[in-house]
Formats: sequence, C-alpha cells, structure tokens
Amino acid sequence: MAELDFDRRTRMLNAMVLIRVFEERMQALFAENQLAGFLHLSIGQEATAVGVCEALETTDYIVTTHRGHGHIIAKGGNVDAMVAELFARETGSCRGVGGSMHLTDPEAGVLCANAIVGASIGLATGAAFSSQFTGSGGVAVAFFGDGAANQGIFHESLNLAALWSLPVVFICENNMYAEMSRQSSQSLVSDIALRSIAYGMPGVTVDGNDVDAVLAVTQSAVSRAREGDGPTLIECKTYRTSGHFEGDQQTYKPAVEVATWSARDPIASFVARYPDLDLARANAVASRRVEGAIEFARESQPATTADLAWLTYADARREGAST
Amino acid sequence: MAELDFDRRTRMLNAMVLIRVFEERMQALFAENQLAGFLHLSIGQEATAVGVCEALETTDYIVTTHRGHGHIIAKGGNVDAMVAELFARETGSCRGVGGSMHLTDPEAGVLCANAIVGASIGLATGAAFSSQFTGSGGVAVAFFGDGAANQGIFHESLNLAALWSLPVVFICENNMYAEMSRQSSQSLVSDIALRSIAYGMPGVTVDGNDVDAVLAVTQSAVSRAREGDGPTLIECKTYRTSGHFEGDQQTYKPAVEVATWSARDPIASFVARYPDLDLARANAVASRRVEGAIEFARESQPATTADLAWLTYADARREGAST
Amino acid sequence: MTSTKYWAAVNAAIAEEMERDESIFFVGQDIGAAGGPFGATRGLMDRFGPDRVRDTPISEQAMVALGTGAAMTGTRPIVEIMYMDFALLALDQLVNQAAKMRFMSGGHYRVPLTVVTMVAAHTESGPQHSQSFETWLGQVPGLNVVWPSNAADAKGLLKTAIRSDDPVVFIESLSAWRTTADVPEGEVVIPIGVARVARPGSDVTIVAVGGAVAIAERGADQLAERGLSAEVIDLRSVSPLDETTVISSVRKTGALLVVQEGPSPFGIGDRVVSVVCRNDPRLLRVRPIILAPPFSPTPFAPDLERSFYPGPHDVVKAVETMTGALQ
Amino acid sequence: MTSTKYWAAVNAAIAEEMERDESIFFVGQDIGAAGGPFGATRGLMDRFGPDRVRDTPISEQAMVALGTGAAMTGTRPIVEIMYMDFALLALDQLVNQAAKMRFMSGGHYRVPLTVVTMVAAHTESGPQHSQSFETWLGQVPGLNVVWPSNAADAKGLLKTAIRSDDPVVFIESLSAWRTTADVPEGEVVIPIGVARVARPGSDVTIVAVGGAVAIAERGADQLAERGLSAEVIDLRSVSPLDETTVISSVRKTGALLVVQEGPSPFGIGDRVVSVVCRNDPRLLRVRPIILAPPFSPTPFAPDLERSFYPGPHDVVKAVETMTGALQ
Ligand SMILES: Cc1ncc(C[n+]2csc(CCOP(=O)(O)OP(=O)(O)O)c2C)c(N)n1
Ligand SMILES: Cc1ncc(C[n+]2csc(CCOP(=O)(O)OP(=O)(O)O)c2C)c(N)n1
Ligand SMILES: [Mg+2]
Ligand SMILES: [Mg+2]
Repeated sequence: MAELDFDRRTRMLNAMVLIRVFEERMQALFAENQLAGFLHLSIGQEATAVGVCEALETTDYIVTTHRGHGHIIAKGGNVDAMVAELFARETGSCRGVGGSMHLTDPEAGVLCANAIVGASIGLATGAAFSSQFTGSGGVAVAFFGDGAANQGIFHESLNLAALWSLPVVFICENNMYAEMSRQSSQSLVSDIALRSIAYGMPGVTVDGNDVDAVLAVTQSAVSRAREGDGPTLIECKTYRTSGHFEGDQQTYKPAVEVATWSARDPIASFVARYPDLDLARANAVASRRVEGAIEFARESQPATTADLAWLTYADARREGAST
Repeated sequence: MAELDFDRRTRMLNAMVLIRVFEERMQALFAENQLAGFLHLSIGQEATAVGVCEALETTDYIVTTHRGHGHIIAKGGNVDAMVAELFARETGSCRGVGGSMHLTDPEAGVLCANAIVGASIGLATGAAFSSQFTGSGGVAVAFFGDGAANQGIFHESLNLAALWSLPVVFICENNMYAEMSRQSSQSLVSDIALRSIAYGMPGVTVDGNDVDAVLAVTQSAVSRAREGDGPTLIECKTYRTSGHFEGDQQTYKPAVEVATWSARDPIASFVARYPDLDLARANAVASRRVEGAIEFARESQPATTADLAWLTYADARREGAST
Repeated sequence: MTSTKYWAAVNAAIAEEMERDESIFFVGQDIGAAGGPFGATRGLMDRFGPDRVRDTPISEQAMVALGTGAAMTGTRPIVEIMYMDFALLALDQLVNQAAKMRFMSGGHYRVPLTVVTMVAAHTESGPQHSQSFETWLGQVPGLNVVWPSNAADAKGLLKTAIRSDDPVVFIESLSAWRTTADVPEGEVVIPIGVARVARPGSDVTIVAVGGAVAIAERGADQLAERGLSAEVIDLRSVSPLDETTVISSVRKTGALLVVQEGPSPFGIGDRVVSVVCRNDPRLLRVRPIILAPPFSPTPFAPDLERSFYPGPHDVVKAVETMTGALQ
Repeated sequence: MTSTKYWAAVNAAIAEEMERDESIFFVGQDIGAAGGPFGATRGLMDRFGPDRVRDTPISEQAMVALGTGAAMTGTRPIVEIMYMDFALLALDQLVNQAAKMRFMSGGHYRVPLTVVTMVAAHTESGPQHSQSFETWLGQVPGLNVVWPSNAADAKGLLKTAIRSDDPVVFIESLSAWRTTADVPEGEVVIPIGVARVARPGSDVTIVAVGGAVAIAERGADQLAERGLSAEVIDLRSVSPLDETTVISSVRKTGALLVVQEGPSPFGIGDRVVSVVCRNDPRLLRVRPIILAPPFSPTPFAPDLERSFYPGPHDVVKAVETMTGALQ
C-alpha cells in the first residue's frame, strides 16, 4: 500500500474526527432529550466511511442506511443541515420531515439515507444505471450492513449490476451485529465478500478499521467501475462501539469483544501509524464545526410550516380531485 | 454410479414416459381449444422430475412451479385429478379453481404448483421447517427454474435453510431459458450451483437429462437432509423442447441448439443405456392411463358449483360482517 | 384519427416519447427481443437499441429499485411489471422508496418513474394472474395511478405519465388488449385526474375504471333498450380521483352504481360512495350499489370466472332494483 | 382481572397459547434473545427454548414464506414483522401465497398462520416507520385482519388469531404499548369480526380501529363536557368488519364520524361510510365525516407529526360541525 501524502492523511483524519465528534455530541444531546426519533450511531466505524468516500468525487453518488451520519459527513455533506435535521428544523437537510434516517444532500452526491434495511443497495444500482446511460463517468456507492446482505434486494441488485456492468461499488459494513443479533446467527457465511462469486463479480474483505486499507480497495473498485468493468463487492469488517440505537443497553456484547475492538479504534490506530498527524487540532476544528452547526440548528425555525402537499408531489395535483 | 436394478429402471422409465405422454396429449387438447388458461409443458425435462422424485418417499414434500406436471406425476400424483383440473372439472385436484399452475396433491406429498416465479423455494423451506420441528424425518424439495434463481426469495430462503440446517433440497432446473430470454441474458453466472457457496451449502451441477445421475445426486442430498445435515442446491442442466407456454412460436431458439438437445432426449438416452427396457410397453401403459384420465375428466361435472366462500376460509366468517 | 388497438396505442406512446426525450429508457421482462409477453412492445428494441430497451432478469424488486435510483439521477425510466400480481414483490420499492423519495428528501429529489403493468382479469388466468391493486396504490401519497379503458386514453395517459415528474403507475387491461379505438395522430396528452363521461345519461350514474368500463357500457346499452338512460363515467385515474365529475353526475341522476373488478372492501366503489355521501347524502335518492366479485380469489374455471366478475346483466339488474325503489 | 400493559398482554397470549399447543412456534427479528425490539417478547425464548422461539435473519419474504409452508404442513407459526412498513417486502408471500393457498388447493390445505406486526404512528418514527396497511390486507380474500386498541382485546384477539385455521394479521399499536387495561386471568378469547361499543352514546357515532380508538375516546370525553353524547365503536377487526354494529349505532344517532391513522382514500372511513350509505343513505341525517391525516407520508418533526394525525380536538370540531348542521 503506497504511503498517503500528508495533506490527504490530514484530510482523512479530520473527516474521521468530525464524524466522531458529531456523533458523540448528538449522543449527548439525545440523552438530554433534545433530539426526537431514533439515533443510530456509527462510533467505531469511521474508517469505512472515510476510506470509501476519499476514493470518490463529489459528483459520485452514495446511498446509505439508518446508520449513515458518517458516510454523509465523509462525502462532504453539509453538517449544518444535518444537525438542523436532527433538531427537526426547517433548515434541515430534509426540511425537518425526514430525520436522522432520511438525511440527504444532493450537492454532495448523497441520494439518501434509508430506514428500510437493504434499500440502499437497489437505489445505488439505479443511480449507477443513470451514470452508465448518460455516460457521465460517475460511480455510485451503496453502503449497507451485514444484516442487509440477507435481504432479497441484495441478491437481485448484485446480479443485475454484474450482468449490466454497472458502475457501482457495494460496501458491506460487517459490524458483526444486526440490531441485537450476531452476524453468526444470521448466516453461515461469515465472509460476506464471498457472495460476490454468485454474481460473477469481484469481492474483497478488508479491515474496516484501517482507513488506508479501505481507501486502497475502494480506489481499485472505483477505477474498475469508472472504466466500465462493472461492480465490486467490498466487505469492511468493523464494529460499532455504540449501541444499535441510543437507548440500547448492549447486554448482548461480550466485554472482551468490546475491549478488543476498542483497542482497534480506527482514529487512534491511524494517528499511531502516522505520528505527524495532529489529533488535538483535528478535534478542536471538529468541535468548532459541530458546535457551530448546533448553534445554527437552534437558531433555525422549527419545521412547523412544511407544505406537505408540495413535498409529496412535484407536479401540482388537480383541484376537485381527491388526493 | 451403481447400476439401477431392473424394477427401479422400469418404474423410472414408466414415469418419464407417463409425463411425456400426458404432456403431449395435453398439448394436442390445448391446440384443439379443449383446455382453458395457460399450459406450460416440460417436454425434454422428464429426467429431472423422475430422478429427483425417485429419491423421495411419498411422505416427503415437493413444491413446484408453473411448469410442474412432470414433478407431480413423478411424485405419484393422481393423474385423473390432474387432467380433470386442466379441464376445469369439479373432480380436479383443485376442484377446478386452480388450473395447471396450481395443481396440488396432499396424498402424494405435493404442496402446490405456483404461478409466482420463485415462490416454490420459500414454501418448501417452510415445509422443511415443519419436518424438522416435528421430527417427522421428512424432506422437502423445491423445484424452480434458472430464472427463479435471480429472485430475492431464492437468496433469503437458501440462507435461512442453511443457517437452520433445514431438511430441504433445492432443485434448480436450468433449462437455459426464462420465457423467451436466455439464461446468459439473466446472469453472468451460468452454473447456478455455484451460488450455494454464498450460503455455506453444498452445491452440485448435474446433467438433468440423465435420470441416473439426477437420482444419484438427489439421493445423497436427501440422505444429508434426513440426517440433519441441512440443505443442498442441485442444478440440473436441461432443456425444454416445447415452448415457454403453448402458443409460443419459439423463434428465439437457434435450430442447432434444438437439434443438439433433441438428440439428448432423456427417455431415448435412458432406453439406449438399458436395452432391456420396454419402451413400447411403457408407451402403451401411459397412453391407457392418460386416455382413461381424459375420459374421467370428460365425464366429470364442470366446476360451476364451487363454494367460493368455503374455499377461501376454513373457519366460518361472521354473519353481518362484510367479507 | 386512426383506428388503433389498445396494445398498439401503448406501444406508440412509448415510442413517441422515447423519440422525443433521450433520457427515457424502458426495462422489463421479455419486452425487448421478444417484443413483450403479449406483443405490446414489439419493435421497440430494434428501434431504440438494447441500451434504451432492456430485458431484465426476473427480479421485480431490483427492477423498481433500479427505476427509482435512476429517476433520482437524471433519467426517466419506464419499468414494466408483467402482471400486476407480481407488483406485490416490488411494493417496498414502489411505496417505501419511489413514492416517498421526494418527501423524504425535503423536496430535493424528483422521481419521474413510470411503472407499466397489466391486469389479466377475465382471461382464465387464475388466482395469481388476475388481480388488480389499484386502490392500494391509490392510497399511497406520492403516487399517481391511472387505468385507461380504451386505446385513445391509453396513449394519452401513458404520454402524460412518462412526462410526469412524479411516479405514475400505468395499469393496462389484458381484456381490452385487442379492442380498437380512434386515436388522434401525434400529440395526445390527457391530464391525470380527469374522468371522462363515456356516455351521457340522466337516470343513473354508473362509475367504473379500467376493464370494468366495458362492462358498464354494455350494461348501459342494455338499459337503453329498456328505456333507461345511464350516464357512464370512466374515472381513468384512481389517484387523483375526479370527485367533481362524479358528484355532478349524481347530483343530476340521484342514483349511483359502481362496477369494479377488484374485491368489494376498500375498493373503488367504497371511495366513490364515500365521496358522494360525504358531499351530501341527500344527493342519493336511492341506495347506492357496488358490483364487485364475490370475496374470493379468482377461480380458474372459465364458467366460474365468467360468473365471478360482474357482467352487463348484473348492471341491468342493479339499476332496475334502484329505479324500482325510486317508483 | 389484572391490570396489564398492552405489550404484556401480547406476551401473555403468545405464552399461554404456546403452553397449550406444542405445534406453535414463533419466529421474528430479535424476538428471542433480545426479547423483542420493544420488549414485548421478553422471556419467551427462555421459557420455550430456541427451537420454538427463533431469531431470524432480516429476510421478511423468507420469514412469511417459511410460515406459510410450515402452516400447510402441520405446525402453527407465529411470524413477527417488526414494523408494518416492512410487511411491504413480504406481501407476495402474504397475499399471493398464504391468503390464497386454501383456495388454490381446492380447499385441501389450511394455513393457520399468524403474522404479528406493529404500527408506530405517533412515535416520531418518520415516513418509513409509521404506516399501517390494514385496509390493503382487509381487501384480500383469505386473510383476517385484527387491530386491538387495548390490552384486553390484544390478548383475546391474539389467542383467537393463533387458534384460527386461516391466516390472521394481528396489528399492534406502538402508541398503546404502555397503556394498561384490566385483562381477565386465563382464557380470554374474543371472536374475530365483532366490534366493541367502547362507549355508548346517542348523538353521534364515532368509528375507529387500533391506535385511532384512543383519539376517538378522548374526543368523546371532551364532547361529554360540552353536553354531547358520542357512541364510540372500536371495530377491533378490519376483516371481517362488523357492519351490523356500525349500522345499528348510526340508525340510533343519525350521525357518523370515522377517525383513522391511515390516509383518506380507500381507508377504513370510506368502507364504513359506504357500508352505512349502501344500507340506507337516509340513516345519515347529516354529512358523514372522515378524519384522516393529510395526503402525505408521515413527517418526522414532532410538531408536524402531532398536527398530522387527527386529535381529540379535531373530533370535537367535526362533531360540532355535524350537530350544528342538525340544528
Ligand atoms: C426491512 C427492514 N427490516 C427490519 C428493520 C429493522 N432494523 C433496523 S436496523 C436493523 C439491523 C440492520 O443490521 P445491519 O444491516 O447489519 O446494519 P447495522 O445496523 O449493523 O449498521 C433492523 C433489523 C428495518 N429497518 N427494515
Ligand atoms: C414473480 C413473477 N415474475 C414473472 C412471471 C412471469 N413468468 C412466468 S414463467 C417465467 C419464466 C420462468 O423462468 P424459469 O424460472 O427459468 O422457469 P422455466 O419457465 O424455464 O421452467 C416468467 C418470467 C411470474 N409468473 N412471476
Ligand atoms: Mg450490522
Ligand atoms: Mg428456465
């Protein structure tokens, strides 16, 4: 693996730290009952988000899941709008009607987060079709979990993507759990990358806590896709050190497992590998960014005026007709 | 492969010939407008049906598809009731309300034929669950096509069956076409048995026109299942020499392909392998059986009196409530 | 005007729109090389090439997901689900994704997706190949649902559907496949949500959509022979549903009959009766009637199927009951 | 009688039935070791073991298919689909398979399958975690659909559902999760298809099911303070739907209001209005009203969600409009 240059390393560290600080702040706000709805955090999984998105252009697409804050931040999403959405403000990414599980950011190439397990896979395949069809050269990435890999849409989409050589990269974040259920209770196959064989597609398993490694495999998959050689399935083995959602007591996690993975923290390992990186500075910058976003959100109007009809249909519906 | 004893060979020949004669007669009747609905024939695929079902007990279950006549006959289904169903008679397998795509035969262990591509796979998995749960020692077989292997239910069911070691055998009849579309236009993976890897399940590809070979692989899969070692995916490579449904002009089939496969006719090959078999007699017996069934059907009442409410619900529904 | 078959009108609408707009593509099972399982798409792949007209694997979920993701990113997909019965496999994609994507994104995305599908009632196709779910989809905010009863409407509504920036489900009736109608040449665009008075009348209002319109019309013919004048309203669109046209007609006739192919509960009939009754129950000078099949799956046996769906004679009987009550 | 929480009543019904009948098993996501995503199934795996209470992968299609195939072959499956929104993934299995299997087999097979699922309206769960499809399923011949509003009904209806030889969809309301009711000890079996007069009254009939019943009742309380007597009917069952009880009530009150959590078109309200109106439009001395959310997906923002669903004040307003019209 070629050593990353300093600017890139700094950018990647900053991104991972921004995700971490963002999520830890949201965690605290949620505990204080300041945020409504569900909050699914990806603490411990930051290297996957950043390694993958570092290999993408702004114009490339990503589609993510209920656990998507990290992916969207890594893709360059607007943090003010994200926090405002969690606060259910008019200025939120989705004008306050979506919430954490539906964040979006068209300017950053984020199609959507999605609350249906597996949905990201099919939607990204569709976005990749558009790129191929229009010849835009764009690539689409689907983020999804180990649990999602047992959904029918996984199978149908990967088969179609391979068949039509669509420019899509399937990123399975195998964090060893689907809600409170261990991955080993969901499938006999622990290396999900193996499933690529069923579609005639390359598959690779990578240490999802090693941002360098994630970047490298994603880069090759993205070039393959861009050159018209079709999709790749990448499995990133990682771990969420937070709960499934905030409020989860996590009694199902063995203490030794938590300890092992905490010792493999992606940010700490990255900084340990490259001692010239300035973690303190990254933390300070991220904190300022997140506190600024919280302030922005708090000063924004609550989403109480949304025009639900306009949000539901782009074309005006006929008067005198029942909606 | 151990040589089959004479009685077994004769039984298998008789079964294949009965299927062939049955279908050719139905084809003729359909052409004369004597049968309603759709007719999907499996002419050329008889060895799969017979090889698989020869490995099963009557109490084992099968679930089949729109192209299921052969499977049901091979499983010992009631031919009178089948023909009567095609004729839409009260005495039909489904009292005339199902038709060719919904044939059933509880006494022969036939759950159902099914008109939704892929459905047989999930239903057979459920039947296998019952066998495991009650400890009956029964095995369930799902028949399905190459086209069905690209449905989500294939993926979800095979994963679940492997995970729980369910006693089910998945028989994919790869007849190279889904309707008018070649298998190679549906997936990059031409050996569907490969997909077993994705579930940690054994997979095997066999010549589906060789009834001995089909029997042998099914026997091992069935013993595995019965012993509690879980499911197997068996891919039978075969060819339908008839159309997708009756009325199909089959312009999509290259002449050389048709010729090659016709030369590999499963009945002719079987007789050629075992010259002591009496094809003429088998044909005569089968013709009598089928003509008898046609007579039975013609003499039966048309299905005009069915109690639709009773057919729809086993429990009586409340009076004064809207159905 | 040219006399055109229903299926050919569908074919022409797709061809003309694809000619007009390069961002349109069309995917489905056997729609390409084979020209469609029932011949409706013949010639399209030859004309527009395999990039724009593609055969898919049998993967209904992925097909609609593909359409949704593609529609969000600058193309205008047409996705064919062969029979509406198979749409059940793709409802997460259609309802949880396509229909809500604009809303969930706070209005940032549009989903100009057209899903074309066919109802095969009346064709001896049995319990899993005869269903229509028009009112399910009509209940979903974010979707439009149209169901033309004739070739002219098929062409005009499909063109509008393809041009819509919202997802539209376009339902075809196999029972109408070979019927012909005069279709204007070239540009025919029919707005979504406007019913058509298929036949003016004064004694009773008969409302129907899709395949049931032909039954209503034949019933009206027979009623005319009996000296009864029925106004037949072809809704054309299930969502939005043209309440104004229905209410005006009932205001005139005072009697309402709905004919439908789907089961009674929560069907077209319930909505139409509810719309009229909530407007003013006194508009109804006689009890309204819904003609729907018995509450069971569709039986295969041709004789059973014939008596399963309401027929013209049922229309006559129902109207006679109503007018009898009026005397 | 014991004062019991809604979720605990569900738990008790499953436990008592599993105790009674060894052919029952229960599968779902995180129902076993974790005790259910919302705690409703805690203790069941410990009590009945991992063979009878099993966690499944996230594979909604295969889960319901498994239940259907198993129900045909001598067991009585209970399958939990966590949120009703996810049932969209399994509708082919539920509608094309489970509901029709008895019919398609000419009555040879029974399908004693119970599907348990939850509606999370009113809980800030957003567009993909708030939907109910009760009227979709209520339209399907072969299915029964029940939706208890309180703990006692939850227990009694779930026990009946599990014992039914036909597939039953049992809907729970997350909004009622922690409400308590007096539940008789031991055997409580409530027939499917019988509505409950939750509160007798004489001025207006208010019909609701599931989570909307609490709104109707709170509205009725406020109406009582204003001297108006509302009869609240809790349908309990969407299919079959108890027409008799509804019609008798409207015959008495002459005024009908329906409160629902689902979108207006083709919903509970349309059916109830249609049932009454087809029985006799003159029963309605005033225009009936349906209170339903606006035609959009459920917004996440708590303030928006609160005004999205009809509330008690909307009930009061609607009834006042009706009684005003009566004067
Ligand atoms: C179709 C569907 N089924 C179930 C759920 C409930 N659910 C939400 S997250 C989750 C677990 C997902 O696991 P995985 O795919 O591994 O993603 P992770 O949460 O670990 O990131 C489940 C079952 C859902 N949202 N959608
Ligand atoms: C869900 C669904 N999609 C599409 C169809 C239409 N259809 C019927 S048979 C068929 C092809 C099936 O191919 P395969 O699984 O290979 O079985 P074969 O017909 O070759 O036996 C298709 C697409 C269907 N019946 N169900
Ligand atoms: Mg996971
Ligand atoms: Mg095939």
